[in-house]
Amino acid sequence: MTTSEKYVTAAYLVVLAVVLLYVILYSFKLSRLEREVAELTELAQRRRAA
Amino acid sequence: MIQAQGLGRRFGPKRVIRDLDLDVRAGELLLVTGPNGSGKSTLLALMVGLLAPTEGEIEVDLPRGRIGYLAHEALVYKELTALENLDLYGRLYHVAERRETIGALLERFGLWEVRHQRVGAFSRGMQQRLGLCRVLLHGPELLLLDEPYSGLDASARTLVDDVLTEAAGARTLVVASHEPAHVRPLATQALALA
Amino acid sequence: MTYFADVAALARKDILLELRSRDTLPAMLLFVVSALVVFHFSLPSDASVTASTGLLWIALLFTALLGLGRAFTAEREQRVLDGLVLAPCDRSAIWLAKSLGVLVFLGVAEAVALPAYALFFGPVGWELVAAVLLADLGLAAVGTLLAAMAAASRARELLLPLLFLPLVIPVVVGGVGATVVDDPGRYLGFLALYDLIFAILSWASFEYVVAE
Amino acid sequence: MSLRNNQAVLLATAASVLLVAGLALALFWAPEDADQGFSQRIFYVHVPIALTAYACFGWAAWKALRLLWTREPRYDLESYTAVHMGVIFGILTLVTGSIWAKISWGVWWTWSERQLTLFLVLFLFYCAYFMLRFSVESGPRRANLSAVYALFGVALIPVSFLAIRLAENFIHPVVFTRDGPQMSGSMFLVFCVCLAAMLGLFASLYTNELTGKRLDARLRELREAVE
Repeated sequence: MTTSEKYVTAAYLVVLAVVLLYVILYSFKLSRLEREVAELTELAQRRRAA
Repeated sequence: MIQAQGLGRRFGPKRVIRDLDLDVRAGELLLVTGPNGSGKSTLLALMVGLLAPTEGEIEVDLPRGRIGYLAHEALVYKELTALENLDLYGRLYHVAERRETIGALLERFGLWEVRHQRVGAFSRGMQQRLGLCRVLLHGPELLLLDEPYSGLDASARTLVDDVLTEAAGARTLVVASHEPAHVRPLATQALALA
Repeated sequence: MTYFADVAALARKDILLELRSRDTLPAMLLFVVSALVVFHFSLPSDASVTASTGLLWIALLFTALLGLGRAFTAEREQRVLDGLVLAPCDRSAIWLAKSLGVLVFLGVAEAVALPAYALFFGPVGWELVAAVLLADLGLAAVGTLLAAMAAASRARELLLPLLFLPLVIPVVVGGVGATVVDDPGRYLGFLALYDLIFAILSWASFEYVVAE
Repeated sequence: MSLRNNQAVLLATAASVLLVAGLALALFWAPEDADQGFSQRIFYVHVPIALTAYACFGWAAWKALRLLWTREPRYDLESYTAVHMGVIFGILTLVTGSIWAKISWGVWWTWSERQLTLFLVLFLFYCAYFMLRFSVESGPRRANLSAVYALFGVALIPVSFLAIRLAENFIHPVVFTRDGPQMSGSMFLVFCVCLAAMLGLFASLYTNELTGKRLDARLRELREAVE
């Protein structure tokens, strides 16, 4: 692999890495949303029980 | 004159006005009461168009030039004199015989002697009276007064009473106030915000 | 033509305010001259003309920024902007009046800066003066709108430079180019194009910056 | 709402298929470039991402214009998400661009590559967009300010591109630049596939993030209704 080929693959990998990083950050968001929904449903049930 | 359906307004997470319906016809006087932070000022700001509703809608079928809005602050420049401030608003509202109208108002609200003084040197009561001059300068058909009595001494309060009694019936008014005693007899509608 | 009457009334108020408080203009004058002096010491003795021209433009840019930072403070302190917004006049009149005010301040600051530059650094050609005047139009137009935006936000002093600098990079390019290159026509034309585009855009969108 | 998540699924699959096809074509099938050899293949990544970033900023400006025109709050979120996408693609453009500069001219950054410089300016500009958004309380006021700023952004693109071109004559002599490699028929085909792939990626990420932001807003309302 000549140096320029290494760089080209590096470029492709960077693109892939950023997209994956985005997906990972997005999964944090999803889990936060899930916790929030759980919290709210529990709150609603308590409200209805009261 | 003023119609609102399902009117709501939120500031970030905090909801200030929720699902409000209103119908104020010409000549009426709506009294808005409620503790601090209940949304009185927000409602008036929504009526005059300073704030846009986040839910529902509100309509005032009057051009901006025919509405007078008195807020907590007098909306005048501290560095300019009372006369210069009123002159500025007189020009912006295209008031006919600007000088005479301003003179009469300053006289009526007891600010004639201090007309050349910087507003920065005015007391709270004097600034409120200057605000009233600004609001009445262009003879608006709709008057929105937010806590008109706050910070006023006895003589100034009678001035506000005169303004209200004189305007009731002739103009449309919306008055938000802590001490509704003064206004309640004149009010055709009352709205208590929680 | 009530529009121009409104603009005149607002501009008259701005001049009255400045005469009364006398804080923005003196600060800009002092700033631009002290900036030039500081730049003198920051330049190595064999620096090229381009370098000193570049520094002049940086001084002008930050003088404009200084003036713009003060543009809406009076309106903001007493919420007077609400009073102006409620007036029946077109809200872009507020922008036009304020831009003219900023333009006048910039002009006065440059009336001091350019002779000082000629004294400290090098000759001031007609193309530099033309470029400065054209650039002022763009800086005042865009700057006033951004000042109104910053005034509506919390971190005013922090936000204005961040909003302002990326947008005025073309002005610096046009300005420095017109001074250094021997055929400045293209650069002056570019500055005029920038002024036209961004003045119209600022004029049209000011309404949405001050009102909801 | 089934149409919406079908649309999201459709977009995601289209984007991934295009991406795989594009990368495969670019790495294996595309003909060797005459003078640059293998390194020319970075072109299939760098330029489509740059064009997609322009598309993001254009889309954000379009949504901002709709917001100012119709005052419907939903356009604010759409414009905001598009700018967010634009900055991500902008960063990618800068990174792949500097790698390309490293290959072609041995330097990690070169001012003479116009598009790279333009992206640097736009990157600074749109970072200020986020600063503006974070310093104004959410509501109609913030929506208006962000919309106006997004419109300025799209006006800035052609103007600063012109400025950068004009700047080359006096900032430094134009040492090494070329106006894009000549593309033979098959290269152009690969390029189009890669471009479609990047645009698909944008569309897919955009709809997902938008749904996420709408979910946030709805949850806030729900929390308010329940408390």
